[in-house]
Amino acid sequence: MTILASLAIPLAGALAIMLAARISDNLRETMTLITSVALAWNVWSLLPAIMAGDRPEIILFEVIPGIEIGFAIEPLGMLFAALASALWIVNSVYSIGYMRGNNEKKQTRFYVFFAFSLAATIGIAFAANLFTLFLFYEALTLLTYPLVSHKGDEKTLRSARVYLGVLLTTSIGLLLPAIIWTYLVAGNGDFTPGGILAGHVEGPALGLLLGLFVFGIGKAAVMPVHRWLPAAMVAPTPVSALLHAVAVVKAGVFTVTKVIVYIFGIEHLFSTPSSGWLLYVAAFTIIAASLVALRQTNIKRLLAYSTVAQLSYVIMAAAILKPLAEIGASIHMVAHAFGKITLFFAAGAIYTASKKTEIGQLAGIGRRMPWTMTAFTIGALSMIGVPPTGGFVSKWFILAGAFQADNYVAIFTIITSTVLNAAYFLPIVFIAWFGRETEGAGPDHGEAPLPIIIALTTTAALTILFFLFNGPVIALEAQIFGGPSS
Amino acid sequence: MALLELYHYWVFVVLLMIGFYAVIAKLNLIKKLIGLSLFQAAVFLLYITMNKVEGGTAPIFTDGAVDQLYSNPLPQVLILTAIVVGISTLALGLGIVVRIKEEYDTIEEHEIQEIDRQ
Amino acid sequence: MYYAVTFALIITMGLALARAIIGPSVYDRVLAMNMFGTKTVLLLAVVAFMLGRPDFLDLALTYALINFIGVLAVLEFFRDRASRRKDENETES
Amino acid sequence: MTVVFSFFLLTMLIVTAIAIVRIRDLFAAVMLSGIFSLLLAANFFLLDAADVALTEAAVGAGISTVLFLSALAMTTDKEKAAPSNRIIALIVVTAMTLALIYSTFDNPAFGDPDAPIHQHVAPWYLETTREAIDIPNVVTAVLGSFRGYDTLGEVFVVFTAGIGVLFILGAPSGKPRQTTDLHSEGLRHYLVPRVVGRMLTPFILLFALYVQFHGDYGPGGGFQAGAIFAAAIILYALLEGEKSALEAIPRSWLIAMTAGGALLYSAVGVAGMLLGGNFLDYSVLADNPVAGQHIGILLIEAGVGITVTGVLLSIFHAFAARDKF
Amino acid sequence: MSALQAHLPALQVIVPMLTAPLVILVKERRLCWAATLLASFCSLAIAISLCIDVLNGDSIRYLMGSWPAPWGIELRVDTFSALLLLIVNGSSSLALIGATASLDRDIESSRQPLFYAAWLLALAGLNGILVTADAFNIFVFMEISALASYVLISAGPNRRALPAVFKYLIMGTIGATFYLIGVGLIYLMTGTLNIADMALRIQDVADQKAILVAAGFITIGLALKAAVFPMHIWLPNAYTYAPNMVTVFLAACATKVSLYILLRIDFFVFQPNLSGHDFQFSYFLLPMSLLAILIASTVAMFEPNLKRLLAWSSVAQIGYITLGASLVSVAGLTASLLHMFNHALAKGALFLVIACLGISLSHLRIDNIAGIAKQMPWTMAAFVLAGLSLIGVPGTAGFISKWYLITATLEAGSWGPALVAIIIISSLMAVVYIWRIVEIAYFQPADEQAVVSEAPFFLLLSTWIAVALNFYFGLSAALPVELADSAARLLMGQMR
Repeated sequence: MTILASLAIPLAGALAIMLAARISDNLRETMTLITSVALAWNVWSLLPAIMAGDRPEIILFEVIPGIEIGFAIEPLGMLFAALASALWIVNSVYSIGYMRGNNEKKQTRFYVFFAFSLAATIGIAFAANLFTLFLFYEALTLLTYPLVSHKGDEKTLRSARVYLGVLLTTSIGLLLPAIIWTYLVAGNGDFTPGGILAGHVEGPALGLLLGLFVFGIGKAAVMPVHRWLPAAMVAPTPVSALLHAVAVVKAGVFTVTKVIVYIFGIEHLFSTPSSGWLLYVAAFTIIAASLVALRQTNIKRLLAYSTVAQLSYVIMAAAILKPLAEIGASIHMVAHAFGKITLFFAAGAIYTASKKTEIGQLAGIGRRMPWTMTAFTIGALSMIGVPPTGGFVSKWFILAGAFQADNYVAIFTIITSTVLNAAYFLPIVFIAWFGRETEGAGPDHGEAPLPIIIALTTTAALTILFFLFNGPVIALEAQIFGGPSS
Repeated sequence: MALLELYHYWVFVVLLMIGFYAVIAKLNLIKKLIGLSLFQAAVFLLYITMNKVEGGTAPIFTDGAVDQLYSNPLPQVLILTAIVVGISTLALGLGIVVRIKEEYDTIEEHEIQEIDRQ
Repeated sequence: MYYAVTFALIITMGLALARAIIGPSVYDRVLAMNMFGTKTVLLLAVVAFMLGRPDFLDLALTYALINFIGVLAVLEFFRDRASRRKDENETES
Repeated sequence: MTVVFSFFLLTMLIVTAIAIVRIRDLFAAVMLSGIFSLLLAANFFLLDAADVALTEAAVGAGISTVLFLSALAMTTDKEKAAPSNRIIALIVVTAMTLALIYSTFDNPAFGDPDAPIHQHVAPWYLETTREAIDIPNVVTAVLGSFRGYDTLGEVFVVFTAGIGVLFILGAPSGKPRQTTDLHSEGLRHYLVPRVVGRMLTPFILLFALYVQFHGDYGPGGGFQAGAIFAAAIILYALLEGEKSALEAIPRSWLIAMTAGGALLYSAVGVAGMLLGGNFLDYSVLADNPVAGQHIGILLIEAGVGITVTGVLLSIFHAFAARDKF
Repeated sequence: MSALQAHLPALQVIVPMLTAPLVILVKERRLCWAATLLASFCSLAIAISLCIDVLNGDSIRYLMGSWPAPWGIELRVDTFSALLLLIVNGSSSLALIGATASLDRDIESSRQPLFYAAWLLALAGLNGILVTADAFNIFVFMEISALASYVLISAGPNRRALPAVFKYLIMGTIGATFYLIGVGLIYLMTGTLNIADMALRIQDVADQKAILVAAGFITIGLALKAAVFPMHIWLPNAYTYAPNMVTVFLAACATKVSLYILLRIDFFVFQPNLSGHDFQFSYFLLPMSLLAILIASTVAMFEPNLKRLLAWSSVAQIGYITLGASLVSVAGLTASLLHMFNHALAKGALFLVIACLGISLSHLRIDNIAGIAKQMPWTMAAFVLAGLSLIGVPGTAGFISKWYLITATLEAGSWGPALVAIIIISSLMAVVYIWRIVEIAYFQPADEQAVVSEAPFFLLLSTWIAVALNFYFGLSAALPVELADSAARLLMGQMR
C-alpha cells in the first residue's frame, strides 16, 4: 500500500496545488511543501523494511497477457526514490525563492508539472518490470517538457524540441525495440536478481542488445545522445536541478544500472566479451565531456557538460561489472546528486541576485555572496572528488572496483578526469573569491533571497555529511552486490 | 462453336473495359457516370451469362411440363438486386453532379480542380 | 419461319442503331431510338413464341410502354433545351 | 440458334457502348444508353432471364433515361474537349482486357448443365420452391423468401438513395436561377401526346398493378411494378406539368410511401420473429407454412413496390424542383 | 430473454435499419437525434452482448428466414466480427453523444431528419457486412453503407465536399463492382455464395485460373474501398470536407470494415486453397503498406489543414494495419486487428477534438489555432492525450498495438529489423506532426480579437470519454487483445 501511496501523493498534490492556486499563491506553495514532505515521509518510512531485507511488491493489473504493471522495491530503487523525494523538499524551498525572485509567469503550471514529474520518478524507481519502467520513463519525458519549455519564447521552444526529440527518438527508436526483444526471448521483463537473459541471448547479440538499451536510455546522456542536456539549459534553474540532480538524468543512469544488474545480470555480461565496449564508450564520454566543459563560458552549460561526464562515471562503474564498482555506481548517483544540486542552486542564486550567467562576470562575487560561493566551492570539490565531500567516497569505491577487475582503462580515465575536473572548476572558485570585481559592471547586489540560501546551504551540508555518514547506503546496496567485506 | 460460346464472356470483358475507360479517362462528370453504368451493365451480363442452361428455359414453372430443364434462378435474383443498386448509385451521383454544377458552374473535372486551386 | 423474322428484325435494329449513332440531327436520333424500341418489342414477341413461352408477351407490353415514356421525356427535354437556347441567344444579341 | 442471335445482339451492344463513350453530345449519349439498355434486356431475355430483362428495360431505358435527362437539363449537354490521360488509360484497359480474356478460356462451357454452378444450390431452389412455397416463378421465390434478406437490403439501398437525393438536392443553392415556367406547363399544348398519354396513363397504372401481383406466376414483382407505376406518374407529369402531378400525389405522401414500404417489409420480418420463427420466416405467418409463405411474399412485394414508387417519384420531383430555382 | 438472445445477430442490423424510416417521419430534429442515439446505443449493447457470447463459446449462427445454409442467407458472428462490431457501434454512439452542436452548425434543421436516417443506414450497413456469412449479402450491405456515407459526407459545409464525395462515389462503386465480379467468378466455379461453403467447394476446382482472377478483383476492389495505398486518393478530401461528426464516425470505422471483408474472404477462401497465395498476398500488401506509412506520414508533417493532416495520418495508420496482415502470421494478424481497434480509439478522439475546435473556428488551418489552448483548455488537453495515443506512448491504447506490431515483425524473420525501423521512423514522424500542433496551440500568442470559447458540454463529454477509453485500453487491454488474438487464430486456423 505504501508503494501506491508514494505514487498517489504527488498526483494528489498536483491536484491540490492546482486548486490551491485559485485561492492564493501562498497556499499553493504551502501545498507544494506539504506534498513534498508527505512524499519523503512516506518513502523514507519504507527504508527500515528494505534495510531488513524485505522486498514488498504489488501487481496493479495485467495490461496484456504476460505484461503487467507492477511495483517492487529493491535497494537500488529504494535509494533512488529516497534521494529524489528528499531533494524535492529542498528543491521546493529553493523554487519558491527562485520563482518569486525572478517573477516567473505561469508558476502554477510549474508546480503542478513538478509534482507530476516526481510521481513519474517514483514510478521509475519502484517499477517491477521493464514495461512499467518504460511507461513511467516516457511519462517523465513528457511531463518535464512543459517545465523545460517554461519560458515559451522561440529559442526556448527550439531547445525544448531538441529535448523532447532526442529523448523520444532514443526511447521509441532503441529502448522500445530492446524491451520488446527482451520480452520476446525471455518471456517476461521482470527485474530479477541475477538477470533474465542468461541462456537466451549470447555472444554478439548481447552486445547489440546492450547497445540498444544504453543508447535507448537517452536520459543517461552517453555520447552521442547527450545533446538534449545542454539544450535543456534554457529551463529555469529549479528545473535544471530537477533534471540534473533529482529526477531525469538520475532516472537515466538508474535505469541503465538496473537493466545491467537485473536484466542482463553482472555475471552474464562479464562472461560475454562483446559487451565490453560499454566501458570504452563511457570512458570516452567522460573525457570528451570534460574537455568540452573546459571550453564553456556559460556557467549552466559548463555544469551541463560536467553532468554528462559524471553520469558516465556511473555507467562506467556499472560496466566494470564488479560488486564494488556497482556499489560505487549507486553511491556516485547520490554523491553527484548532492554536489550537482548545490552547484545549480548556486548558479541560480547568482542569476537571481545579479542576473549574471557567464563565468567571466563572476570575478569577486564571493565577497558579495559568501554563502552561495561557499556552497559552490563545496559542490565543486565534490565533483573533483576531494575529501571531505561525497564525491570522494564514490570515486574510492569505483577505483577499488576497477582494481578488483584489473581494469586499467577505468583507472586511467578516473585519474585523467579528476585532473580535468579540477582544471575547469578551480579557476571559477579562484576568481570568485580572489578576482577583482570590474567597476560598474553590474547592479549592486547582495545575497540571494532567503529560501534559496536555506536550500543551498542544506545541500552543501548534505554533500559533506554524506562523506561522514554513508554507511547505511553502502549497507543497503551491499544487499544486492555483496558488500566490501565479502 | 466453342469460340462463339466464349463470346459472351468476351463481350463482358470488352464492355467492362469500355466502361472502365470512360470512368478513368473522361473528365466530364456525367460522362463518367454513363461510363459507370456501362461498367456495371457488363457485370450484369457476366452473371446472366452464367445462369443459362443449354436446353433450359426461364425458371418459371409451366403447367404440365415434365422433365423440363430450367435455367439457374440464383444469378437472376442477384442481378435484380444489382440493377437496383446501380440505379440508386446513379441517382445519387446525378444529384451530386447537379449540386456541383450549381456551386462551380461546370461539370468538367479539370475545371473544378482549377477553381479549387485558386 | 421465326428465325427468318428474327433475322430481319435484327437487321432492322442494326440499321436503326446506325442512324442513332451517325445522327446528325437530333430528330434523326429520336426517330431512330423510337424505331429501335419498336423493333425490340417485336423481337421480344417473336422470341417468346420461338422459345415456347408465349406468356412472356407481358414483357413486350412493358417495353412498349417504357419506350413511349422515354421518347416523350426526350422530346420534353429537347423542347426545353431549344427554348433555353433561344433565350440565351436573345439575351446575347 | 439463339446463340447466333445473341452474337449479333452482343456485337451491337459493343458498337453502342463504343459510340456512347466516343460521342461528345451528352444528349445523344443518353439516348444511346437507352438503346444499350434495350439491347442488353433483349439479350437477357434470350438467356432465359425474363425477370431481369423486364427490370433492365424499366430501369435502364426508362428511369435512368429520365434521370439523366433531368440532370442534363440542369447542367449541360455538351462534353468539352479536354486534355486527358487517354493513352495511359487505353494501355491499362487493353492490358486488362487481354488478361481477362485469357482467363476466360477455362470457364465452364457456356450453358453446360453439368457446370458446378448449376449443380450445387440451384437444383435445391427448384425443388424446394415446388414443395415449400408452391409458386411457379422460382425467381420470385428465391428473391422473396430464400434470399429475402438480400431483398430487404435492396429495398434499403433504394431507400438510402431516395433520402440521399432529397438530402443533397434539399441543400440551399449557391445562386438563384432564372425562372422558366416551361416545365410546369408540360406538353399540354401538344394535342397528340396529350390525348394518347391521357388514354394510356390509367392503363399503365393498371398494368403496374398486374405486374405487382402477377409476380408469383410470371416475370415481375414489386420492384418492376414500382418502376412502372412511377413511370406512369412521370408520364403524367410530363404531360400535365409538375404541379398537377404533385397535386395528385403530394410530397408528404411520397415520403410516407418511401418509409412505409420499407417498414412494411421489415414488419413482416419482425412478425416472423415474434411468432416464433427467425427473422423473415414467413412459414409461421399462417397455420399452413405454404400459405404463410404466400402471405409473406405478397406483403413484402407490396412493401418493395410502395418504397420503389415513393423513392423514384421523390427523386424525380427533387430534380424537377431544383430546375425551377 | 433467451429468445431475444438467439435473435441478436439479426437485431444488430435490424435495430438501426428499422429506425431509419421512422426517423424521416419525425420532423423535430432533437427527437431525431434522440432516436438515433437510442438506436445506436441499443446496437452497441447488442454488440457487447455478442462479444461476451463469442468470447465464452463458439461463433453464433443465425439462419435468415429459417432456410438452411448455403441456400438461405446465414449470419455468423465470431470474434473477428465481434471486434469490428464493437468498433463500429462504439464510434457511432460516441460521435452521436455530442453531435448536435456540431451538426446544427453544418446542416439546416429541415434536412437533419434525412441526415440522421442516413447515419443510421450507414451504421446498419456496416453492421450488416459484419454479421453476414454470405458473399453477395456483403455486397448489398456494402452498398447501403457506401451510399449512406456519400450522403453523410456530402453534408459538409464547404462546397469542396461535393467533388470529394463524387470522387469517393466513383471509386467506391468501382471497388464494389470489382468485388461483385470476383464473387461472380467464384460463384461460377463453385456454385455457392456462402463463404464457408465456398472455402470447402473451392478445393474441388481443378483449374485455378479463374479463382486467381477472382482473388485479384476482390483484393483490388476492397483495397480501393479500404484506401490502401496507392488507392487512397479519395480519402483525404472526403474526410477533410465531411461534417466534423461524420469524420469522427467514418474515420474510425468505414475503411476498417472494408479491410475486414478483405481479410475474411482472403483468409477463409483463398489462403487455404490457392497454392503460394500467402506469398502473393504478402508481396502485394507489404510494399504498399510500407509506402503508405512513410509517404502519408511525410505528407502529414507538412499539411497545414488540421483535418487533412489527420486524414493523411489515417492513410499511414491503415498502412500499419495492412502491414500486420501482410506478415500472414498469428502475431501479425493480432497486431493488425488490435490496431484497428486502437486506431479507431485514437483517431476518433482526435477527430472529436477537431469537432470541438470546429464549433468556434471556421477555418481549421494550423495557424488559426495559435494560442488556443488558453481559451479551450479542455479541448486541447484532450488533443494532447489523444495525440499521445496516436504516437504510441506507453500507457495509451496506441502503444499496445505498436508493441504487438513490433513483436510480430521481430518474429517475421530476416526482414524484421528493417520493418521495425520503418515502424519506429513513422512513429517519430507522428511525434512531429502531433507536436507541431501542440506547440502552436500552447505557446504561440493568440489572436486577441478572435472570440473563442470552450466547446459545448456534450461534445466535450464524448471527447473525454474517448480519451479516457484510450487510456483505459492502454492500461488494461485484455478485452481487445483477447478478441484480436482469437480472431487471428480463427483466420490463421483456416490455412492448411
